Amino acid sequence: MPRIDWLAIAPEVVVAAALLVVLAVDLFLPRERKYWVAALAVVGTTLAMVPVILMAVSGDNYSMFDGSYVVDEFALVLKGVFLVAGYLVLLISVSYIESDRYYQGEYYLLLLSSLLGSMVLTSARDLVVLFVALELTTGPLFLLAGWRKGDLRSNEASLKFFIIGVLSTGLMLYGMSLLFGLTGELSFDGIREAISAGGMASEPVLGLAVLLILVGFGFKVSAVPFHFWAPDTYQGSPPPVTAYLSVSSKLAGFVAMLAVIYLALPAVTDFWGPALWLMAAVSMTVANLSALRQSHLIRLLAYSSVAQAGFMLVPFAGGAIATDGLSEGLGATVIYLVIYAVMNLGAFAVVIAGGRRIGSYEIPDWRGLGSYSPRLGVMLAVFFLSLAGLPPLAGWFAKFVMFRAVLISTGPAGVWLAVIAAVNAVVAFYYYARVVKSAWFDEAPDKIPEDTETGPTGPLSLAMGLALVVVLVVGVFPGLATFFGDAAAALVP
Amino acid sequence: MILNQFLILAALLFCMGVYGLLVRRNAVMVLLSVELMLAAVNINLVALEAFWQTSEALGQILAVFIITIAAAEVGIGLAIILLIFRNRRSANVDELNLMRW
Amino acid sequence: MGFEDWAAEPLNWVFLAVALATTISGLRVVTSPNVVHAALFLVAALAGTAAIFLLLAAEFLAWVLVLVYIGAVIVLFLFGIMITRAPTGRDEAEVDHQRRLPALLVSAALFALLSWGLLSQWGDTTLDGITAGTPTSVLAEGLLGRFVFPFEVVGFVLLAALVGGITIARRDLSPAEERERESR
Amino acid sequence: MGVSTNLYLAAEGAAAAATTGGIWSEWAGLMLIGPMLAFVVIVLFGKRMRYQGAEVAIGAMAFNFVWSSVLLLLNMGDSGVLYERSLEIAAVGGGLVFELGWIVDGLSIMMYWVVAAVGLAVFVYAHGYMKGEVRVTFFFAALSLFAGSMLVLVGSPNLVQLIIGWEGVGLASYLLIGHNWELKENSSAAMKAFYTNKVADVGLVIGVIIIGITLGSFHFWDLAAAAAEHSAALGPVAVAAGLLLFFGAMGKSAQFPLHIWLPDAMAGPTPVSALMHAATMVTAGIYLMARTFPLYQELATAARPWMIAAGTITLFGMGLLALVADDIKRVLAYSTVSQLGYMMTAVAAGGYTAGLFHLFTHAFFKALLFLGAGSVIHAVHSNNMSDMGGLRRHMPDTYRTFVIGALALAGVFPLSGFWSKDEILATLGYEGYNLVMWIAVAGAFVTAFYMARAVALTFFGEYRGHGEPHESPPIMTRPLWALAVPAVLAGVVNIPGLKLPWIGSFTDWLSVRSVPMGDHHAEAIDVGLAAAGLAAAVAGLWLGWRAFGPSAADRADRDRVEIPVLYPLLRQKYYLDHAALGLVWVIRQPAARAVNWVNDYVIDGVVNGVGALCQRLAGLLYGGVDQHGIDGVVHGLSWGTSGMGGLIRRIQSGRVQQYAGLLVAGLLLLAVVVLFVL
Repeated sequence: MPRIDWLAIAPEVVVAAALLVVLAVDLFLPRERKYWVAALAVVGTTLAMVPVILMAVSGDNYSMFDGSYVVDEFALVLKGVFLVAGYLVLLISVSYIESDRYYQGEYYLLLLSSLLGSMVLTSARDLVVLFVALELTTGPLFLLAGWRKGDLRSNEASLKFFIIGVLSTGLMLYGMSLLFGLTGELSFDGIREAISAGGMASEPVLGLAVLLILVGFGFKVSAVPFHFWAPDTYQGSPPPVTAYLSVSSKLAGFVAMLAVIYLALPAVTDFWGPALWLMAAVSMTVANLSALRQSHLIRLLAYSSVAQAGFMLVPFAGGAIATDGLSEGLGATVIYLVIYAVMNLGAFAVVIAGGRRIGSYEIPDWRGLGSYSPRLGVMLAVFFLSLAGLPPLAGWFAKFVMFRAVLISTGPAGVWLAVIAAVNAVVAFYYYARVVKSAWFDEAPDKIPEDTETGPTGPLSLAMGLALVVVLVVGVFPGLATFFGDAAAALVP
Repeated sequence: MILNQFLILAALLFCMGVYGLLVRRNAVMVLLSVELMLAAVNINLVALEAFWQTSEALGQILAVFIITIAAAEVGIGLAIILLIFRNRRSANVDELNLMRW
Repeated sequence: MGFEDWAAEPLNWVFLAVALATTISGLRVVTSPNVVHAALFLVAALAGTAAIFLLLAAEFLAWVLVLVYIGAVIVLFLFGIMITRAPTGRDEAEVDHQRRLPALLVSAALFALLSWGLLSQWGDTTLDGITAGTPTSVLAEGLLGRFVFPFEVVGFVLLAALVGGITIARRDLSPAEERERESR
Repeated sequence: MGVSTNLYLAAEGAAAAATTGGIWSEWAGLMLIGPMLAFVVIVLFGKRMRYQGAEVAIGAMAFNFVWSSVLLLLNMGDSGVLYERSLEIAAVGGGLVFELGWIVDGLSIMMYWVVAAVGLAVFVYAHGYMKGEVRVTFFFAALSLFAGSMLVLVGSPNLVQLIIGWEGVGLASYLLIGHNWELKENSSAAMKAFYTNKVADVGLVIGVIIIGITLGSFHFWDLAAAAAEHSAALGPVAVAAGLLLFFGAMGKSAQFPLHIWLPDAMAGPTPVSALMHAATMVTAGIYLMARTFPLYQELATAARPWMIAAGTITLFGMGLLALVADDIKRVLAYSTVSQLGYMMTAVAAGGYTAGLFHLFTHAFFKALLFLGAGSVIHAVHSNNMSDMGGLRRHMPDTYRTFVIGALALAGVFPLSGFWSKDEILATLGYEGYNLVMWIAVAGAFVTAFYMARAVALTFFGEYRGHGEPHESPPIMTRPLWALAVPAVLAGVVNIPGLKLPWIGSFTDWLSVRSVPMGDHHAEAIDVGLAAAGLAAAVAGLWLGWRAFGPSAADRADRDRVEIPVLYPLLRQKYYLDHAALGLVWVIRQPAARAVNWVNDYVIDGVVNGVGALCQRLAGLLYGGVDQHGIDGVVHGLSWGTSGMGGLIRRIQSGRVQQYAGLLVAGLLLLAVVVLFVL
């Protein structure tokens, strides 16, 4: 029997238990008391923080199952981020899901399953665990995207997501099989050592394997050209699910990419360096130009999140070029991820809250929001401007570390990418600021939407408030985010 | 037997699956094509496992996981297809273009 | 290894036959205008895959494939086909859409790329010593030892797929029906 | 008369010669926090206050004024004040740390005081001006944020905090320019300001990151020290970093061709314009150049010709534009751009003190002029000088103070503008930029000319507007008089060769004693040059008066200055009139038109061209979306006119299998590039 350290897997166990409790309790709850399952799910994620914090404080590392499952600082930091993001998404979901026949019990079950998958993912140190965890993260989301069963757009979102998802999974698995074929190993350490022992860091098949695996991750993080599903799926899914997709699911893709690239393939920079350079440059540019034309807020956020994925890929490219770029790039990406998670969830929370009041996600319908709902208006401005990278909101620090990670490299490749990123940062400003401008500077419509909220709005407000605090505090004290980056950077071998 | 005869067969099946995924209008048939792709990956893994002869049969184990997950994916996919069929009376993938641009 | 050596090995001829059958079945899966036929050709292709597994001495996996796929998944597919009342007759215009050429180009290019890579890497490397096969106990130890954790996680994947799939696929009751059911 | 070492403070001896300033320095951070706190308080509680938050904003400014005045006094005399305090808030890896803190030295004390003094006057004035306007609470909150961000900027000991303040200023200006957002042009102007600044900010941020990475520190002192030592690490990137920082400064300080936002920024309420053009916002770029002066002096010398070129074009070309504007605020705005050109040219040419001295004097008279213009606008309900005239009888206080401001701006002896402009001319001459110097003299002539025109059209002749104009209430006129005093007197502190008892000289204020900046300060007045400058000013005033004064020509024609029919009718006058009008004609017709054309078409064209390019690209990629939605700059930027059948429309077609095909094709393309091309 393999030795199992129960503390090390306690966060996952708690989430899994919460998931099962939700499943069981849901059966016995009458319809009008279904909101209890939301409370249970929230309690579950909160409790799961306890062992994460305990382990973080103790500073011990755990390695189980022949090193295929490791709990180290990197894993803990990201487990924490996933839990917080999951917690916020749960809060965002409550009023939305409760207000209609959205099968609450099953909804929370699937959300917790996906969260469980992401948490396992952070500790995955071999391809099997990685693959299974990725599937657990993504599988429930295919279904959740179609959760508004009567809505054709939601159906469509679900099927598009699913088809592109299984295609990219297939390509990724093919790549994994090639990687296994080249090294005879499944664990990241084994693969790394086999590559360096075999001196095959620039074999073309290895390049193929790396690229195919990157397809799987590129799909998850919605980087161009693997992003096509994102705008349609984001627009059609229930907005809380979209929030989850654009944050936790994207994060999961990045975590998997970080682990595979930095643990298994650090020597293969010849292949992933240029590939990610291109993906970053193209993602930023294509997505930003597309976003300029959007009038649907959620679709705009979809393109924005593709563009943000491009920004998050920039440090990878830097990591491939610079001498000690690996740890620098890893730290920068993690910092960006952490900040992005919070500010993007905040943006979604505002959009959901405003959407429920206004009854539309078309930007022109949002004009004058600041005049009749200053609270939402301020939140909107803060989160969107943070996404745009305006100091002293947290987003600027994310951009800062991103630029730094690519500028430490010498040579034209890094500089060019920085220039592309800089131009894109400006272009992005136009569409973020456009929304803020519409909300604050345009005249409110004659008929101001009434505040017709009937369900509980407390959780949604709480989510917005928490995100707001984080965005402001991290913006002024970026040291808090650096901590995450430093902890995560310890991953680099 | 040489390794590549298996690998090329797998590659062929894989690309057939990709082709099917790209051209089939019926969503169920798209799903069938996906199964073909995954079967190809499994051939790859088993052949490469035969090549490496790892002590823990790593390739085959990954293949077992892929088979299991694939079954789950089929369930998910069919559920979605059913849902769409109920709403639209059609399971044609290329009719789904309410959202674009 | 020259062609004579290759042809001298009887198993290779078995492989050739199986591979041919599998390829043709696979081709029919993606070209057959009839959904039910396509599903049945998939059965054939998977059976071929199982045979390939047997050739590679992976008996356990071969039977898993047969049981899980041919036994269960295909049945699921057939149910799916029947429920969605997809056209079962020959109606080619309905089944494929018109953009076949680019799809063909893309998949052919992918095949060219992959086989170029495979050939450049492994050339004519032979497979030796596979007659012994992998004892099932090795797989069992792996699945319940080093890989027990992902094994458990797969359970959650299946659970989520099950619960979510049912929720998504089932017909929603109208409010009246629901009230009636609750009063019962 | 000496060019000596170039360190501000890095030298040990410098620190020894300075006092720390005691608790006034140790707690100087309160000045940075005060307005920010006021901002928060006003946002939270402003609506419930008696004066809707104005009292808090004014209170914070008054506090700052008192505090900075004490610091200013401490800094006078023989030993300067030097104090710095930083609080580390984040280690960002690579040995770099982010710090927040404050610095108290000659330069920052001067800025603290200017911001507080002008800010106080403007805030008090605004309290009267905004009476009865919409969103007064919001206005004072944003005004506090504006001033507070500026203080964070000028108080910063490092480049990172500077960026924070820099962005805060930009954000607040956006809110304030667009204050009356009901008017479409206002919100467009706000967007234009924001975007232009944002484009420039990218340069600043990258420049700062380059400096931080190469230097391992964001501290100004480390930068100065590295520059003084001709640091080998910094050397290779110095020009790039210097130009990038300058690019950022060009945005904030409205240097050609990034000046386009400033005239449009007139859309904001007048007190905002006064604050923006005098003490905050536009001075930030000059301040940055002064703060990083050693970099340009020692390492990035190759950047200086570009800076001088931009500054010179700005100072002359933008002044011409003021000649043709009818909107009184626009005249003043172009004049600000032009004066900023003087400052930038001076700093770039090595005139550290000269540039800052002009910043110092300009702050007072420009704030005065704007507030005066606001008072006039308040009275006549129009921005256009064609609706004014003869107001000296109706508004005596405004008239008198405005004339003082105009004379100061024109550089008439002995008002403050004369001394600071003369200092710039002297420095340019000393540094050998003779051509630039004569252009600057010509610019002085233009300045005087348009100010004469503005005064004549506004206050002389007969009233052409509607209703009965009346003098503004005392709460508005008192700040005018308060600003008129320094507008007259501020020049005394830096008269060459004159060191006032107790007060010392401006040159000394800006440097810690015994370690002067590596710049030039004349020990004696260069009478010839001063006379030339003064002559240019007087000639400009005189000719302007001849052309536009009440006795100049036929009334009706003079008023309609925009109409070319004017000139033939005036042929019968003195040859001076001919000359003046010929000059007007020459300037107005080819030159001003040309500059105006450049301004309207080329520069805006570039901006709009960037927009159009984005638009084209987006159109190419996108296409097919309706044209309704947004307006203004953004409209031009993102919405294509034709834009049909673009690439994205084809790509993001909604058909999932096409997505899948493109995904695989993308993979193949990536593979080909990575495996075969690279």
